[in-house]
Amino acid sequence: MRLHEYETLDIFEQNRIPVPRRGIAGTTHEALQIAGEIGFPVMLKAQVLAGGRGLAGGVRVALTQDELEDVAEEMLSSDIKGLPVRKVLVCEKAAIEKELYLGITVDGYSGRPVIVVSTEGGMLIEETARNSPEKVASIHIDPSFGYYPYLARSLLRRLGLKEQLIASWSDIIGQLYNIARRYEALIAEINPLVVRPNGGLLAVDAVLEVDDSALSRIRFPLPDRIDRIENPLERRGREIGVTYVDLDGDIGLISSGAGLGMASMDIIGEKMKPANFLETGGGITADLLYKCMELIMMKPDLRAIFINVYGGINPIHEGAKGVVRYIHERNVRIPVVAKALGNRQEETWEIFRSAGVHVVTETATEKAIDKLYELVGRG
Amino acid sequence: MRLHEYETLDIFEQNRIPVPRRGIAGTTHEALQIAGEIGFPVMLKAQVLAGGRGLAGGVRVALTQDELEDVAEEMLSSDIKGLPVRKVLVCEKAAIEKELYLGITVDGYSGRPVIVVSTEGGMLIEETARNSPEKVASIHIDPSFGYYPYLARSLLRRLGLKEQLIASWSDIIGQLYNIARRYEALIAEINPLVVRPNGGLLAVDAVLEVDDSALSRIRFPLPDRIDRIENPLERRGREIGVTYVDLDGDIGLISSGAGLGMASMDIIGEKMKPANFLETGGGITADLLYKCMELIMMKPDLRAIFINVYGGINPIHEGAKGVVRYIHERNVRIPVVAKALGNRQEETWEIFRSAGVHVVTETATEKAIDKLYELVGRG
Amino acid sequence: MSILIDDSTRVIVQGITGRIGSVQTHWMLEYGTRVVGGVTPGKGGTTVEGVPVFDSVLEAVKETGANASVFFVPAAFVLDAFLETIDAGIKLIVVVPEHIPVRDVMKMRSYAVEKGVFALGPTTPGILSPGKGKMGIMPASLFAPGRVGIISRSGTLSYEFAGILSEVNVGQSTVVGMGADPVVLRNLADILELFERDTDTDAVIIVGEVGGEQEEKAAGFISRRMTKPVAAYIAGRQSPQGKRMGHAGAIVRGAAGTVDGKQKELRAAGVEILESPIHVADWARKNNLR
Amino acid sequence: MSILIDDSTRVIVQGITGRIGSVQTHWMLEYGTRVVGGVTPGKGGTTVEGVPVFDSVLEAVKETGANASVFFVPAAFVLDAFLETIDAGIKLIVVVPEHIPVRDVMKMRSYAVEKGVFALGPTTPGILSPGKGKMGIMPASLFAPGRVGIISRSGTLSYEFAGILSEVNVGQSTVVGMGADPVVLRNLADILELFERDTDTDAVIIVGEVGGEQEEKAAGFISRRMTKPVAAYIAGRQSPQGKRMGHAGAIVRGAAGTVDGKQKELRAAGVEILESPIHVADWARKNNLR
Repeated sequence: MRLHEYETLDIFEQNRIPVPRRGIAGTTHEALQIAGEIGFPVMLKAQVLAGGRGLAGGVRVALTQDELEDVAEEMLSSDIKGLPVRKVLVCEKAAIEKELYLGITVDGYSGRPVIVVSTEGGMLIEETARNSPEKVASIHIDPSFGYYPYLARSLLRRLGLKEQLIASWSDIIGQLYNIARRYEALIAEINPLVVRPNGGLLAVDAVLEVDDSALSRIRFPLPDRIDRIENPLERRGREIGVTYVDLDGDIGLISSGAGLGMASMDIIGEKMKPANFLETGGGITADLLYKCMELIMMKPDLRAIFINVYGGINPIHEGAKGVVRYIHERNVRIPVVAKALGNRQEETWEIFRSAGVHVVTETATEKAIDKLYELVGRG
Repeated sequence: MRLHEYETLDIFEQNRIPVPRRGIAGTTHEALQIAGEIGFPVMLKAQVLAGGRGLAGGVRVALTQDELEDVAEEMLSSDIKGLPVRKVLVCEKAAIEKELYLGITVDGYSGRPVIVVSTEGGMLIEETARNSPEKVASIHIDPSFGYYPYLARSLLRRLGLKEQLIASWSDIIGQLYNIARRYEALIAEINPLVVRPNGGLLAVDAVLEVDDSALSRIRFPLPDRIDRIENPLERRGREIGVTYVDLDGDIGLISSGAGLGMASMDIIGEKMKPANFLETGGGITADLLYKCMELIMMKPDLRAIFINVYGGINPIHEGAKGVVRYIHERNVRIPVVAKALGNRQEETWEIFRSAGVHVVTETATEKAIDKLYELVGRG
Repeated sequence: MSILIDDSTRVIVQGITGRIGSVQTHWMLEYGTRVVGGVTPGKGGTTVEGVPVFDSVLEAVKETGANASVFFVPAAFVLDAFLETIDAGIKLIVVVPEHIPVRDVMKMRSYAVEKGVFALGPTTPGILSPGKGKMGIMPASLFAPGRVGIISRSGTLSYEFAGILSEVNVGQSTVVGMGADPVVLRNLADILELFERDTDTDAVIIVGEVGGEQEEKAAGFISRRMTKPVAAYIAGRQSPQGKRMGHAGAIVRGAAGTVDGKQKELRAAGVEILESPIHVADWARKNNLR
Repeated sequence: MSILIDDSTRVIVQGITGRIGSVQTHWMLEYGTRVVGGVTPGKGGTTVEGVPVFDSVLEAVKETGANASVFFVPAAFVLDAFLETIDAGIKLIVVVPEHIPVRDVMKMRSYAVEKGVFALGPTTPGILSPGKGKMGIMPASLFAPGRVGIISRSGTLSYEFAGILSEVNVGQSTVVGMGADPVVLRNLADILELFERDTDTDAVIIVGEVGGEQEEKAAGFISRRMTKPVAAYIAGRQSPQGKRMGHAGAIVRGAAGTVDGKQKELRAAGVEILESPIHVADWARKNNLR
């Protein structure tokens, strides 16, 4: 779960990382009030959970009250990367001597947390990493050894910095590492970490993504995770416990397993367009698949439904009962193709067929999608 | 720093260890009120920081209101092991099926925390450990690996217990370990840990001793450490930053280093009696030794003073100035013998001699104490 | 032969008394796996599907001579049970459950490496050696004995590939689910190495997916050390770019993680890229596999 | 020869710019110790007593070839600096400061053991080899070159014993302060072993004190492995029993910790017990030590 920037800045502040004076505004009027307290110029930052926000116009400066009114008005009625801007962060525009980068993430390959620093922070940090690797340094932390300040100091020494900056920056690394540990962060990032003309540091932007699997044991207050999903269908998916991603096609998809779901999308995509990605995980019941049918049918103008499930950990015959109940109750008329293999497959096929579902018994998903295309292709 | 039992029980309760219903009373009236809420019978437990309290009459039962009045009255006007009883813990007297023992301490030799359990808790636990070692089990925790519940389960399995008891007891071990870690405990102990007739566990007594060197970084509320020292001289020692132990002799002692101080006491003790133990640590200044003189002179009827210091890390010439200033200002007339060797010893001797201090320049402390005995011995 | 599971494998099932644990024990036994015991603290002395249940792993190992374990333990207890299992001397562990916190997985992995334990998962369907046995949840009907090894990041896609091959009478030596989490207990290259050394495996299929850098790192291993033919399918070309959450990952990994990037590096290492799962049948025919 | 400090010892002083660090650097240099550098983050490029100061231990090691370090670092920073020092490749560390939390000492000890580093302290006066050099705060005037080794749990008592011997012309090979904390970085037996192997040491004195179980465990080592004469003094017979704080320690240690208990076990191991410090002179004469 990714936190909003304004939520993350609050957490940073509680953990003694220097952050700008700021306020969160839902209306232009509120934005004006906050700017009045902070003093101009101010930054306005759209609070949407999308990367590359800066390049998409989500970060703007307002030098005067008039300018702020225009910018806030415009921002609060815009979309950034498809997400409506509901809140704007209004914050102090600090004088900048230099922009640094600091990020802590999990390195999946080595299975260790990694701290990444660069003397060239800002929006083009990834290019810097590619083109000037000497300006970037990183260190892996042994999870059983833990983090110690000297590790940060020796990391920063590799960038050839002055001792004063090493001292203040390594303090912030320690605080960010502590936040990452307490909040079980997959990513904790400050970009840019600004050096002010007086030498002080300021975390001007803040990213915190928390491990969903650890949410129940984090002992610190966190925002509600379902409320923050903008898309109502994706929110509904989270509510019933499946992964749903809204797409712009017209073939509904239910799959068990993310890999199988992705492969199904890839194959559908060759000649048609998927309306969604839906992955059930290992908890299939009749009730769950009934709700999955309900969910994918919330999209208007669906032309067909493809169900692709395996009976390994999942009781697919139970799942089939839920699908069939939905088809009967709601009188579904668009074609439904199902591929269902594994434990109790014959039983499953019979249940599907009882509701007119086209069952494909071959293994290859391509064959099932050929069938689907045959049924709707020229429709 | 050792916490009082009632303070420790509060911490246990906050950390989900089951503890008796209870209240803390400074008067018989308060004790009656608490017992009224809990219901009879109740236990009364003298809140003094001394071991072996139970065998010394500091733990009593009251079956009725009258009995409670008598016991509370008596307890609140008594001393236990020389310590006045200022507060009494009044608590529920639970029905007992069995008494267990659980302790977590630091094993100095291996440099690791150790968890100790026994199926025979209670006041005679040390005898049990000596005579029936099969009823005691312990496990060392690797500090970089950490504590996990399975370690407690496998420890308890060695005592041949039922699974139900293993489950509930290992929960409490986990909670106590967590407390020991958070509070940097040198000792965390529950004795007895009572098994109630319904199978539930109850921490009937609670010990928590916190590492003094870690006090400043413990993030949880702790009582004031100086306030709780009963002896006013020992409290004063803590205030000025030295270790002072009040004894019942008449030879005042100032030493730098605990080992040297103990050896000095041992040698004094052969023919005389030390009035105190005082160890300066490595922070000698003129001011500190002035205050040390003031402190040891607070004991009436002192017959002589022995100063035994080394100039290694300590500037003993500075210390001598403080002693001499005190002797002059307060017109000290009892004999003062000083042995002061190491860096700047000659300078130190001269300063001492300027105030009539008898300086012994040989190394052996025995020689200095012979001199002291000569000066006061037949007094 | 085969990898990981053979005739000497004696399996215990942790969490055997749970709903999934007991059902899967049934299927594992039915497939011929030597399931010698189960563990659920507090349920010692009972039996599940005729298999004796113990309170602790140590007891199970002592009583049954088990040397492998498959996990159906609730996510919150997996870390503790995993460490217990290693301390009891088990050398092969399959962690089926999903939703285990990444911090726990990192700790598990570092302890397994330290103690020389081979562990797979989390979120893995397990391991299956056709005709020999299985540890996990793979549905037996899709697999057939043969000489092709499969390593999959996705559970259900491993069934798909095995099923397609079985339909054209190409059997498998062993099918291994690596696990789908950001951190897994063993990396792809380690498993490739086992297949390279296995005398009963003639070729290997990698079933990968978008994200991470397992396939890229494996490409390095393949070009340096693999002599057997390798084919790879990478799922996720049509998947919307995951919402980008920060730069640190991208900086650490560089360009890695995309379908194109993975295909490019694997191809450069001599791996045949399968654009769609069904192409695996042609590849098998072309390489005379069976 | 001598133990721990010899002609190849190149010392850095951590916390060299502090009040105590700079004074003690002066005394160490005056005693002939090869102090080659100092470390205080942020003070790199300056000098103290003519010794160059560096910002990091790694830099100090690279520039000076240091192989030993003595700590005058504030207690709160000792753990971090200690780990840094080990990572920089230093193999001998003397931790002089007192009041270091026990949890930190446990971590330091376990890392030192893991990395094969010999460390002493905390709360130690350090090590002194008369005529060769010293790492720590021992006042030079009390020591004289010779062939008796001293190991002391107490700082000032180590000076006392060396001073008494020096007065009767019995010199020391090396004097080692173990440190006075509940957990120390090296146990007594490890240091005894160094003296046993040192060809320039003829006999060893243990200066112990009440509490803990260092002396008891050392007795086991002495009876199994020591061939050289050993004498021991245990301070604290008159000390009031420390207020008892719990049973766990007593259960772990059994009867250990008392002066009588320690004397009994040492005597059983063939150690001569000195009832008072001054008796060490007679013991040395009796054993023809010099």
